[in-house]
Amino acid sequence: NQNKSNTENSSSDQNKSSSEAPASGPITINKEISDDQLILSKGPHGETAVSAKTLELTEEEIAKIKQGNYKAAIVMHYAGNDWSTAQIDGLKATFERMGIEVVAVTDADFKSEKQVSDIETVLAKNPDIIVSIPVDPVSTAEAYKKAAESGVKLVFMDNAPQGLEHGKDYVSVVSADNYGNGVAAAEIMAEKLGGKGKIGVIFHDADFFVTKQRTEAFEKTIQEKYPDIEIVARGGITDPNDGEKVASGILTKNPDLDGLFVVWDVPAEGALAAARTAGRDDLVITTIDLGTNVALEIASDGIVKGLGAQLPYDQGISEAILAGYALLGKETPPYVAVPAYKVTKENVLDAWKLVYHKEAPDSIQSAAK
Amino acid sequence: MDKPLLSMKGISKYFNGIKVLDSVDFTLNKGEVHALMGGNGAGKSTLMKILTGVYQADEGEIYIEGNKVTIKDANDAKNNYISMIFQEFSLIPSLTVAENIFLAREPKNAIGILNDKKSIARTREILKEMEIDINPKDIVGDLGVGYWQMTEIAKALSHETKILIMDEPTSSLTEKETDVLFKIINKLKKKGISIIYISHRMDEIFRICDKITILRDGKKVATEQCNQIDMETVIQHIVGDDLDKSFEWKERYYSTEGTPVLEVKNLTSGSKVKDISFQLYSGEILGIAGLMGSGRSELARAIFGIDPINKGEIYIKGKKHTIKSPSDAVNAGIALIPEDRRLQGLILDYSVKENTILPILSKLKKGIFIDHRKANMITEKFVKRLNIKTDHIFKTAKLLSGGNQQKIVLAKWLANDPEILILDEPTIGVDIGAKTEIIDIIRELADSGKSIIVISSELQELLAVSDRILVIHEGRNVKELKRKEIHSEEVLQHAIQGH
Amino acid sequence: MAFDWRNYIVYIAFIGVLIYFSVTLYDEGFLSTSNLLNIARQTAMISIMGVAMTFVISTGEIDLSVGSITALSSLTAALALQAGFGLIGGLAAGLGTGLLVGLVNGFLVTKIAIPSFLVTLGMMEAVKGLAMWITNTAPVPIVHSTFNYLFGSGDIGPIPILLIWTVVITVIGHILLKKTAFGRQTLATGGNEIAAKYTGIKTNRIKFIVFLISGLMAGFAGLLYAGRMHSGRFTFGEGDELSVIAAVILGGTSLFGGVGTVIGTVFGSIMIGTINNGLIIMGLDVSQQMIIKGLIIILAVAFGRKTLKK
Amino acid sequence: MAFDWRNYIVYIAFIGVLIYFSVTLYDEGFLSTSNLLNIARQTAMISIMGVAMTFVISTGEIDLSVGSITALSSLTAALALQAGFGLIGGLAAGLGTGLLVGLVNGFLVTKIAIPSFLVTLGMMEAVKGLAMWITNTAPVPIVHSTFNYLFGSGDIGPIPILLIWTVVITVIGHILLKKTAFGRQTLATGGNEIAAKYTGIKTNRIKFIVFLISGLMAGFAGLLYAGRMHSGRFTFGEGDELSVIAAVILGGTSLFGGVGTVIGTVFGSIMIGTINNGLIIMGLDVSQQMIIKGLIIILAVAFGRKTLKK
Ligand SMILES: Nc1ncnc2c1ncn2[C@@H]1O[C@H](COP(=O)(O)OP(=O)(O)OP(=O)(O)O)[C@@H](O)[C@H]1O
Ligand SMILES: Nc1ncnc2c1ncn2[C@@H]1O[C@H](COP(=O)(O)OP(=O)(O)OP(=O)(O)O)[C@@H](O)[C@H]1O
Ligand SMILES: [Mg+2]
Ligand SMILES: [Mg+2]
Repeated sequence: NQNKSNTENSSSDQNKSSSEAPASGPITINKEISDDQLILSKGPHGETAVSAKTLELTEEEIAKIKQGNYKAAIVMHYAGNDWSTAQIDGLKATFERMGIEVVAVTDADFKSEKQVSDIETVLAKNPDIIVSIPVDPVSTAEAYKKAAESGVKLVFMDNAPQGLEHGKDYVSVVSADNYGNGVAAAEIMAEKLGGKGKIGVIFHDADFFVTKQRTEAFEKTIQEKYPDIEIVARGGITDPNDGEKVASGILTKNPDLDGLFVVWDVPAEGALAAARTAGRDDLVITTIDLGTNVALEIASDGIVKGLGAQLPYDQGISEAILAGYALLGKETPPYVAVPAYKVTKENVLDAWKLVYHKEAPDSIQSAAK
Repeated sequence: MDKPLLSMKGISKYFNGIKVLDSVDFTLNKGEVHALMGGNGAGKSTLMKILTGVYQADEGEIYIEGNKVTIKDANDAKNNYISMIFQEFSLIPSLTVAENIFLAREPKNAIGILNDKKSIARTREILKEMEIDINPKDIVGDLGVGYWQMTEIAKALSHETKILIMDEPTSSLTEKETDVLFKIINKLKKKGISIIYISHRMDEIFRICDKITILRDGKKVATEQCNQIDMETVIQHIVGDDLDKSFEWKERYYSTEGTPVLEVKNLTSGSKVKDISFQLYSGEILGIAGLMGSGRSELARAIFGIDPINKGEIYIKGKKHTIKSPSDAVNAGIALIPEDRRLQGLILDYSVKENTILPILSKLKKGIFIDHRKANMITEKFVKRLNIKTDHIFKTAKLLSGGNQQKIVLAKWLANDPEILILDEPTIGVDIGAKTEIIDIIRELADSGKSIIVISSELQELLAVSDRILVIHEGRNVKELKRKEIHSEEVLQHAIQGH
Repeated sequence: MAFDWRNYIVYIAFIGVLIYFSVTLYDEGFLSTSNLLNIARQTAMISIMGVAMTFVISTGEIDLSVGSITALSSLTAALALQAGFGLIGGLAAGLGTGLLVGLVNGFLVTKIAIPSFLVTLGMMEAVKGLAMWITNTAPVPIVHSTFNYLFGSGDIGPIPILLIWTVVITVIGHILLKKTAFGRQTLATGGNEIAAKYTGIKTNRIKFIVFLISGLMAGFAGLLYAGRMHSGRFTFGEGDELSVIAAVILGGTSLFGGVGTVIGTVFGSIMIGTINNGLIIMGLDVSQQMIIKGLIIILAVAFGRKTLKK
Repeated sequence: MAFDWRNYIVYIAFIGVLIYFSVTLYDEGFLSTSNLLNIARQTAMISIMGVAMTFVISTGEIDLSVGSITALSSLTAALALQAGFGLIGGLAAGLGTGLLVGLVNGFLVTKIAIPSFLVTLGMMEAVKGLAMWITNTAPVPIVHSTFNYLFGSGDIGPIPILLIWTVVITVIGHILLKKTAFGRQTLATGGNEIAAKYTGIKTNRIKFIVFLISGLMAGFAGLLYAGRMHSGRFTFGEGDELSVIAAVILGGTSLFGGVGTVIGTVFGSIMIGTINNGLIIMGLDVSQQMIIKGLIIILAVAFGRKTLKK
């Protein structure tokens, strides 16, 4: 049982100080992340994932990289959530150990044209590495191609732009196991509902690889594994602030709803507010991404029962390591995934530590007691 | 005789079911200067707006040289060689004088690029011919009302025109500019251009007009050759009954002992008011005379706290006051009736009532609320007292005739019961009946102990009302004349011209 | 004065929308009390900011910073609560934030005479940046249950507290605008600033106050977001400035100043909220929702209200 | 008229920003030709839409739909190219889309007399919805290399084609506004619509044309986005309406109409672009970038230009 091993693994390490990346020794991702978790996501070109746990930079390699006085830029699609923050933190901390200066961090605010501008602008600083997540694999491809042509090593998060080739144009894609996270959310849902009931799905109504994978995984898992659970309502959002409105609508139409899956944590908070308002304290909400507010809700055994967590900090570390590989001229796998992590009340504090590399805030600590 | 150049037959017009023109006939011959007269709200502007396509008549026909025409908009009017100097709204404040004058028929080259040099040169010529000193490149919005009026006239003159309508063209002009305008009118007349001339100033009418048509309450009451009618009759037609003729100065008694109510010492403000000093006593009416641009309005504005004062002091009842804003002035008991009612005096989109109560809101409070019953009562009172022609007190100010708008501005400040009242061109656009009323009101106020300053370009009016006249020349007070010392208009005229 | 139904278009449109959804979505629970109360909850913040924005727009100015203020004040309130300053502390932090930004806006518009569009556009960016910066974009949970109850989540009997706040603010706003000297002077300032000045109205002071009110109400909306979501977050109120302005204009306030109606604004806000809600319940795609919403907004006024036009 | 440096504040501010970044970021490549050309590329669309918006705002109206038009026309152009209609087909599809929306805007504003704020707000929603709907939010790649070269990606020698387009449109716009009767009448319409009408200007026709121009230029900006990104996508131009309006106002055009300057607009746009670029090169956090950008916008005009104020 994967879930069990996960829980065991992390709870046994509770008293270890696992937070900061160690100041010396080889660089790897958090050792406590379980090995045996099957990675379900496939890469953008259907590649099978290589586990991020296999990546490592030795001390000698680090020393060698340090001599290069390399520069890196981080080009985000959006910088306004815990996921991005943790990812950037992971990248910055690891790059620092590698003696690589982070010369710019940009936020495209989900606009691909802004991202293209950001790439151009960042190139003015002649970075050696760009770590980036494309807003959209099609429309940003040209700009990345140009960056690649100018000799910059590209490491991608989650998705690779169309038409770019691994090994030639880019170093690697490091992804969370989005598919696995969708499955985790489905499993928690099924567990909490006793394998039976009517549920709704709030999905991201946009052509975005990551969120599409999650919803697909959730729905497929429910349909295939839990025939007694019926998806009776679907509602799309494009603006995360609309979670509440859409959830309210779904609840109005389906007052007998038992559960609700929301594609990520920010709209899930809106759904939470809607459920509270409707007096539906018995509703089961599951989602993806361990944000502060949903973590608090899980810890206090509220309406949000659990979620599939990504490990953005470690994803950041992986990306930095892969950048190091490229600088050293080492072979890199095309698709690396960081395992999904199933979070429920039982393991929420450990999960927090694992995800963010620091202790959970007091409010969550006290709620979990 | 030939067919008349223009004939309007049986013109009627309704606004919201109220008939403002009632089967009016109007005929204009070639080369004729035809005065259109009537009280405020008689329908003069409306009739002319029908002729220029601003409004459409509900009944009646228009013939030009015997041919029936329909005039739906300004372009139809232009095609019929009709142009008009409007009483309101016809310049674009953000454009220059030359741009305004040639608006919508700008000279341009073969590919459509404007030839501004040409329009500026043409403008300069027109202005020179009119003997007006305006730079064609000045932004109209920066100019004073008088210059607006001149620009309007220049604009109308720059058209190829057969019929030129002038709606109160001299209302903001001084004697000198008026003379210039009359010279121009005579020139045009010789060229065979016909002019419809609207004015409330009797003397002008008899100086330049050949014919006169009088409207009252939307009906035509008379058309006569000018030389066959006298002023008495005209006034009688306009007013409808005998007018108590108080348009003459009467010596009044007030005390110049003790402390003046207002004392201005060495006032300097902006570039136009230089070192002006004067005193104003309780119950006194002080006239201020000067050429256009001499700084009279600026003086009023400085006292009222709109323009900053660079130097000098203001004492009210012997006490020094620092007036930094109009609200300081209002608190000190001063009121200013500004020269431009549309820009400075009124919120045109607001009703008569809303405009009237604006300065007295704080006096209308019942708890924190506005006492609307009282507000209505006060408004009704002033509408009656000033004889404001409006359907009801909730009518939007911009829908009132020009003269009636001016009366609202007056009502607004009278309602506030100020100690010191400054009136800048208070009778612009006001009809002969109302002018007399306003002058009476000014006298009454003075008799009741208020102190009043009247700025006016109409010397007759100034002479009729003032106890003392201050002459301003290029921003300095050059002369102070006791009314008793002024035996004729010429004396004052000389003083104003500065010799 | 003659009755002109076109002056009441927002009410007519609102009733039209209501009837349409009531008929088509009858079986889907649109007319259920809980759904109608949801609409009230969802529109409360826009309505409340709209009341204040009605004043701003009535003076001929604009305030684009309200959305960002909302975000920042939800965070300052949440941080104050987290730091243990209690209910009053949280309230003071949230409202104070709004008031402070309003003060800066008002100062720059009236004293430095920068057009309000640019001032508040700049503040919108700067304040949003600040909101992102103070917690590095992390949300701040609020566990203070009285706070959450009072500002957003609570009900009194069947009536959501958000609805009560909306009604209270609307009534105060309406009286202030229509029944007091201040309101008159606000409208006069927008109607003709020069004439208003010549009347002794301190137009700059009016404008200053109006920006304070707008900031304060945006701060208050931030508290309501915080209480409703049990947290502060920098994305709250994102884009609200446009919804708020839309509600104001839809309600019949003139973008050029001089004409304003608080009640119209609130109906404008509720109408947009009702459309959103109805379309979601209809189960349309987001894209279809947007198309239809856009068209309804246009149609709602296509009957052409005279006074709406400058 | 006396020279008033405050009328030239956007140029002064721009030069100030340029000098500041040149000095502080000299070693960071800010002044490199390639970076300066980047700024030109990044601001091209805003500048071009700004040129058209200058006309709209000069008449006292506003067009909020430009961002959405951009998105839709990038998609229609991409779809036309994909369907094999070739360069002309793509061009026609993109520009036609813009023109069509402009036509609807113009019609509703002038014939039905709905305030442009509401019309274009509604269209902004509806058109955005349409853009999402036609491909179900999926982007459409463009492989037509001539198209991509001509509209966005190409360079002629060292000069990006985007820069050439910007210059061409700016020059045409400037001449149209300042040197032709149409431009004069546009300004007159915004300066005093009634007076303009009295003078024989067909103000409604002017407004109609102005919305057509705005739609057309937004469509053109859509083509440029498409060419630059080698694809069409529903998010292109999102929020651009605000950037465009900001550029116009910053440049010195009055939001109340009557005063407009195309050159000012383009400088406003380039100035904002330069600030964005400089702050990114400085390596600041996004939140810090926003705070500073907001403050610079305010400071840039804080010197207080008279004419800017209504
Ligand atoms: N658009 C309108 N709507 C309603 N009433 C109007 C409108 N225009 C004019 N009126 C009314 O028509 C009447 C005639 O107005 P008009 O402006 O023609 O008077 P006038 O003779 O020019 O007066 P004055 O000498 O004061 O300028 C007035 O009572 C006025 O209130
Ligand atoms: N040449 C000018 N250029 C710019 N503004 C002017 C010019 N002449 C006058 N003004 C402005 O016009 C307004 C009123 O001026 P106006 O010509 O009415 O002069 P005035 O001295 O007040 O005298 P009067 O009341 O006799 O007309 C003021 O705001 C003044 O500053
Ligand atoms: Mg008249
Ligand atoms: Mg004057």
